[in-house]
Amino acid sequence: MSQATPLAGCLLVAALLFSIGLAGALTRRNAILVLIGIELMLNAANLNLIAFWRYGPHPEALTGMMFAIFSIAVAAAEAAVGLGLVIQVHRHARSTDLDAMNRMKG
Amino acid sequence: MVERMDQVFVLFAHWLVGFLPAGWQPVAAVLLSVVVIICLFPALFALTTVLERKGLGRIQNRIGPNRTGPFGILQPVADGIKSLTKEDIVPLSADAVVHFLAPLVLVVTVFMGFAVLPMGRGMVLADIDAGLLFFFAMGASTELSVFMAGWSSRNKYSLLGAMRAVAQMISYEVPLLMSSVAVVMITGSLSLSRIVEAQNHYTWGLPHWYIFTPWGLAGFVMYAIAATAETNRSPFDLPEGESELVAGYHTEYSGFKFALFFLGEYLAMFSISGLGTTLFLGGWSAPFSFLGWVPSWIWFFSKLMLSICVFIWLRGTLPRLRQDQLMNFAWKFVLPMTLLNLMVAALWRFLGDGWERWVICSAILLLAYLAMGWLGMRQGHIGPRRYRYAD
Amino acid sequence: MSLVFYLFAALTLAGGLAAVLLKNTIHCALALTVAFAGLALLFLDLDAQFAGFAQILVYIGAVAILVVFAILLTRSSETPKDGVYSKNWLAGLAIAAGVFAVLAWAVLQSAGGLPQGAAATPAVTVLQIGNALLGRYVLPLEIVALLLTAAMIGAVIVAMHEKERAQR
Amino acid sequence: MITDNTVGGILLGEGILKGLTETAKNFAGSFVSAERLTTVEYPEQRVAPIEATRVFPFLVYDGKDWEAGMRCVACQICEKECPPKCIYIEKSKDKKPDAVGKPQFYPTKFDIDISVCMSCQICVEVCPFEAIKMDTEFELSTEDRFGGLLLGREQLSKSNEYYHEIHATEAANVDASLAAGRAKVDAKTTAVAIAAAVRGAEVPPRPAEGGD
Repeated sequence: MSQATPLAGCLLVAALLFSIGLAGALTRRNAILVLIGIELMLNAANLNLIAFWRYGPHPEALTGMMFAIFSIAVAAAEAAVGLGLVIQVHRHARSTDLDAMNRMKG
Repeated sequence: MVERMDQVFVLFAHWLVGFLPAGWQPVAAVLLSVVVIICLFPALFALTTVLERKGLGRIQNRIGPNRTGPFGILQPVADGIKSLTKEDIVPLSADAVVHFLAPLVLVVTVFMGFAVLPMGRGMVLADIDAGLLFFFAMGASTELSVFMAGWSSRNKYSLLGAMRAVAQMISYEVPLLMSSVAVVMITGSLSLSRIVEAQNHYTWGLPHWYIFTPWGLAGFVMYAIAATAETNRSPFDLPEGESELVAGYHTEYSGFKFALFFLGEYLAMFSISGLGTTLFLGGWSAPFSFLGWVPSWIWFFSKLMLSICVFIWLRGTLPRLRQDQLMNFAWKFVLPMTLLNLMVAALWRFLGDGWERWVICSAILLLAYLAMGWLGMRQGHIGPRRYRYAD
Repeated sequence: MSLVFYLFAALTLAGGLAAVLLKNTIHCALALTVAFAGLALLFLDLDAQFAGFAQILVYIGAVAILVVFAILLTRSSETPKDGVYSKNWLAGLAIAAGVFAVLAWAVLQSAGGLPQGAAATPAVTVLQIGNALLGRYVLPLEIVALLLTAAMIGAVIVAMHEKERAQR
Repeated sequence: MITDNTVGGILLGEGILKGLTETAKNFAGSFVSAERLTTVEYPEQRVAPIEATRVFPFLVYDGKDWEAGMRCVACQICEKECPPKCIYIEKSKDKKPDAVGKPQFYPTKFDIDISVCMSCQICVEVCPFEAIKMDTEFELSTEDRFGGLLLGREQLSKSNEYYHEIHATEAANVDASLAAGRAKVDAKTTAVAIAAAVRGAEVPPRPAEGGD
């Protein structure tokens, strides 16, 4: 890793964080923890955006940072709606255990 | 001579840091000011506890602490020793790690909020370009520590208190931000020292503080309401409502951890009123042009202590609001007024100099104030409570 | 590769791992906040000041509290009796490892082509961001504003407590 | 509709301002006028207790010797009436003459547990012999939690003069009614004596009841 540039370092951290989020989303039983996994994946993407903006050719164009700011806003909105859904599902199906939710009946 | 008095601390810091090798000097300078802040504001906190108890006492026709030391000056020392020597009980079922971390997170985040406050000409620890955003980011993370405290003590009262506190802090954070956005729009920068410089001009001896403009006054009133609610003080101290919630989220804390929560609450009060003075009361600028010779940091701290006295005064006067009144007030009165205040500030900026912008802006705000009052009173949300005897 | 970067990266990854592996759901949420804080520090380390503070304000200030409220509302702070991981957790883990392998391979392969050398630290002022937001990116700004309002109203309606349906 | 201040009602925060000015007046006034600072520094300065203050009961005795002059005749009405049951009386076997000279029982043991007593003054109201009154002494703190708070006969007895000191008017009325009672009794005894004397003319007189 001696010749690894700071950008590659950031990308590796982002990739690792992304896969941790993915592992969380896939393996956990509780719906909220799946949402936590998704949040981690989104954050990993933000890290990539900022890393490429910082070490990219034209940092003054601010594209990367703008994209990251918009993605933070969108992720917050997504988290709100996702958790609203989870609460509604819990109220209806009495549990947030994903394995138990295999029936489509209303 | 005047210039030296004003910059006495800055020069002293440079002189002190001068002893170190060049490489270490910037780090030492920052560390020095961090140490100053960490010593100064807890000392101010100690002074405020005496001020508060004596002030509340005098308001309620009693004398307040005067046994420990002359006029009760050593009371905070007594309180400090008491809270240090008191046994620190952690409930068995409590979640020890989170229970231990909660006060730390609170005090750390509140202390970090002080980094951007300009306490005098050139006396700001970190002159960050997005200083206001940093301050609100730190303010936003105190809610988490409140929740950690409430949840980890595994006690119904503290969880209830924590829920109320978090709900209140979140719903009053929006108007807090909105009212400060108006100031940012007029100054055109998020950095607090730029905001203070923008207010540091005088016409006919009167300063250009934002509180003297119509949108500034309305913004300051909304800011004060939101700040009182954000720090769970006076009419909004529902989370620690002694009568029903024992002590809210810090019920299960005793000894030094309770003192940390106490310190955290007061520091939040200092930092919120410090920001209030920076945004609306012209930070360290002198109230009149001929008073310019007084050192700038004296103005900042006198305004700070003035707003602390107003906090105490409010606490001595107003009864506690019910939870639904509190929420109702936030979302139905304070937020619409701040949004309107934002538009009025925009209008103020683009109407250009001249008396007409004063008239138009104050007319709009007055109209909104009366309309909100009339609307509120008619539906009976806000006005005096009307009783109807069962016929 | 400065020590500070390693420190922040370690903090973020530790927070992320804890958020995924811990048994107690509230501890997961708190570990998530540590991950968010680590990421904010990484952003600041990459001189993206505005994004770092926005990350703290939005994520630690709001999303973390939202997650914690959701955990309390769905009473999932008590650990479930039949295990915390879903039945086919091994498959999930394998997929995640595969994804990481592919990503890591891609990054290391292209390590040569990336722009080398520490680019000059771009002095980004909030003024520039403001101008960019209202200049080139005014359309995305309005769309995100619309999206946030829709999400807010939608979340409220979805999570609203219907009185009549519950009684049936 | 709103009855009183219809026009003034729509100014939001008007009530708050009125409240704030009131507390400000109180705050400023407390440094200046005495009536705005009603508290005194307790151990050094004391406020004279109000006439009708009552803390815990005490037994009244006439004359000098508390045991002989004790008015209580151990009728145990107060013990029965006391709501928290904090009075304990043991009746004497023999009798002793009371103030009027009539032989009466007296309590050999009269304990009041002042940690239980709630100062309701029912014992004073039900006592037919004006023997128990309410004291104004409140500095009763002791180290001993149980024995120290159980006052015996001797600690409870206080002279009638002390009673006059603390409750002047009430003591005066009590003395007046006692004197009247005694006068009535004397009148009755003299009437009986005269009747006895008249009947005595036919039959030898019975021995006179015990005098003073």
